[in-house]
Amino acid sequence: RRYVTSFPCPTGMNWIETAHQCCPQCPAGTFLSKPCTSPENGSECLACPAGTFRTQPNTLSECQACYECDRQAFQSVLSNCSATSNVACGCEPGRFRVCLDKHCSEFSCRKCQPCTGRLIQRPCSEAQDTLCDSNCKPDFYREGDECRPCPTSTPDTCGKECQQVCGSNNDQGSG
Amino acid sequence: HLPILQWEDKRGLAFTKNNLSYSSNALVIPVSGDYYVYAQVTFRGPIESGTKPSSVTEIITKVTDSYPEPTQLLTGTKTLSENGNGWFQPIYLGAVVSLEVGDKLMVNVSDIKLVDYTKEHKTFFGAFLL
Amino acid sequence: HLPILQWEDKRGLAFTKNNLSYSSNALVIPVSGDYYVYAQVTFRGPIESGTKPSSVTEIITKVTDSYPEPTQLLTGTKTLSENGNGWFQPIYLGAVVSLEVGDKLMVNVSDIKLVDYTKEHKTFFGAFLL
Amino acid sequence: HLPILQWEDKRGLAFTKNNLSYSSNALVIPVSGDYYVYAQVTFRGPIESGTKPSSVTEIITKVTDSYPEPTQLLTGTKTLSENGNGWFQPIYLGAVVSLEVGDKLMVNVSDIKLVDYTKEHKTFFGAFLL
Repeated sequence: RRYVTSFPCPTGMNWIETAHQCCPQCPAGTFLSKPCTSPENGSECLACPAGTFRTQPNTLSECQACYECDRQAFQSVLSNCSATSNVACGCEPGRFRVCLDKHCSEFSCRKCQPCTGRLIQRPCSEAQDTLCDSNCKPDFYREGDECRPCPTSTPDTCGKECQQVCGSNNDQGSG
Repeated sequence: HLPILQWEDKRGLAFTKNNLSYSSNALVIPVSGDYYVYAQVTFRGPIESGTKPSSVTEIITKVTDSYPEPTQLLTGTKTLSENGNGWFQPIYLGAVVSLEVGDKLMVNVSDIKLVDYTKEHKTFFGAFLL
Repeated sequence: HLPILQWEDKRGLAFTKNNLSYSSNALVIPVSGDYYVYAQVTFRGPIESGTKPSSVTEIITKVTDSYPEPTQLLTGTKTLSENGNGWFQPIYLGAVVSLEVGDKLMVNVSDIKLVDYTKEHKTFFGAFLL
Repeated sequence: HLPILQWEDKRGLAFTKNNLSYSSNALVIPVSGDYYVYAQVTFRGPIESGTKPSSVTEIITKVTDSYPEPTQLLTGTKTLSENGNGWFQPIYLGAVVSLEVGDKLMVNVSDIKLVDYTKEHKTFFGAFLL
């Protein structure tokens, strides 16, 4: 049920209540500064001021304010706001998105994990963290969740795991 | 887009007047002007099926015949830190916005299953012309 | 019923006018009409004696001579997830309600000992005729 | 004093009219009277450099030529219990205050780096004459 007091306008035109007639739409990137005086002559459209945009043809009296990327939260600009498109934000290099809602319209940028001492199964990307190999690289031994580099000499702190991995390396090295 | 809430507009505390009408989930603006628009949504959980959401969001949106995309007017978004058991989280929004005759106002939420619709005084929506 | 808050109606930022008066903890409606009614209560804890509450609630209530029971107009209820040490939780409520001359508006809270009454700009209550 | 927020007063949803003007971070009152004043600030974190704050605060303040110190009109203060990862916390304030011509209204916050300035519908400030 169309809204009762506005009348169907031909495509490309909208009903303007103040002018009480159909007027041509202003193109994307502009807004309606003055309605047409008759459907035949055009509407007066002005470019969206800096910092605002309209992605579609319209007969609105103002443009939408651009969003801003959240520098404090390590977001970066993927594409600047233009007269016809809002800003697009991503994460600074070395960080990935942690979505705070289902649609990821709100997200924070967390540091990628470095995979110290492990092989990288999947590098960090905009959308997800680095995926590290579960095993330690050669010349690294496991201590808890971490992979530690084998000590150059064999200090007394080289525990059982360390000796198992690094001990055999040292024998080969000095053998 | 986020789901749109439905509202009761006649029974109990609810009412509409001065031609401000309610239809298909929206308040319809009868005359152009500046309106104070407000809404509170009480979210609550946990709900059986759902995993605990990390956040809840309420957005008052404007739809107009003269533009194909909705405009977000007011947004309240809150992360949840309550642990497993029952939680409640009200979000109130209110501000003055310039509206044109025929504009439609709606309330969107991040997850409709989390909305406490059980009592009219916990979740409400309205507008008045200045 | 939940405890009713008392208010200062003259000193500091507080005032009443246009015959909207305050007596026995209630705003008294001088003329029938639609009013925007609002209140904020800042809750705070922990307080010595009290164990930590799981939630705090604020309700704006209407009492009228023509009906023996109070009507709950607006409710804000929030679970608390802060751990042991000091916590603050403001709850703001506001909406348009239709009121009759003589109606009384009050603010009820879940626990009066948790209300931060120390500063007038943290806990406040009011109404105006549209 | 707490840091004062700056506002956009022309572009997007923002506007001023009826001689209520905006200059040097303040709304300037054009005529004496009772105003409904409101503001929402969405706080968010963590921000790398900052240690996690224990609370966030928003204060609507009045500055007047006739008195050297600002007056705190409305305050919302909330402790944070969110753990390490991203958090959001909106604080809405609104009430009627009596103002004189020339009075200036501002919004102060506990930490300006925690304010979510990225979307106009998440953080906003306004007033209207009753």
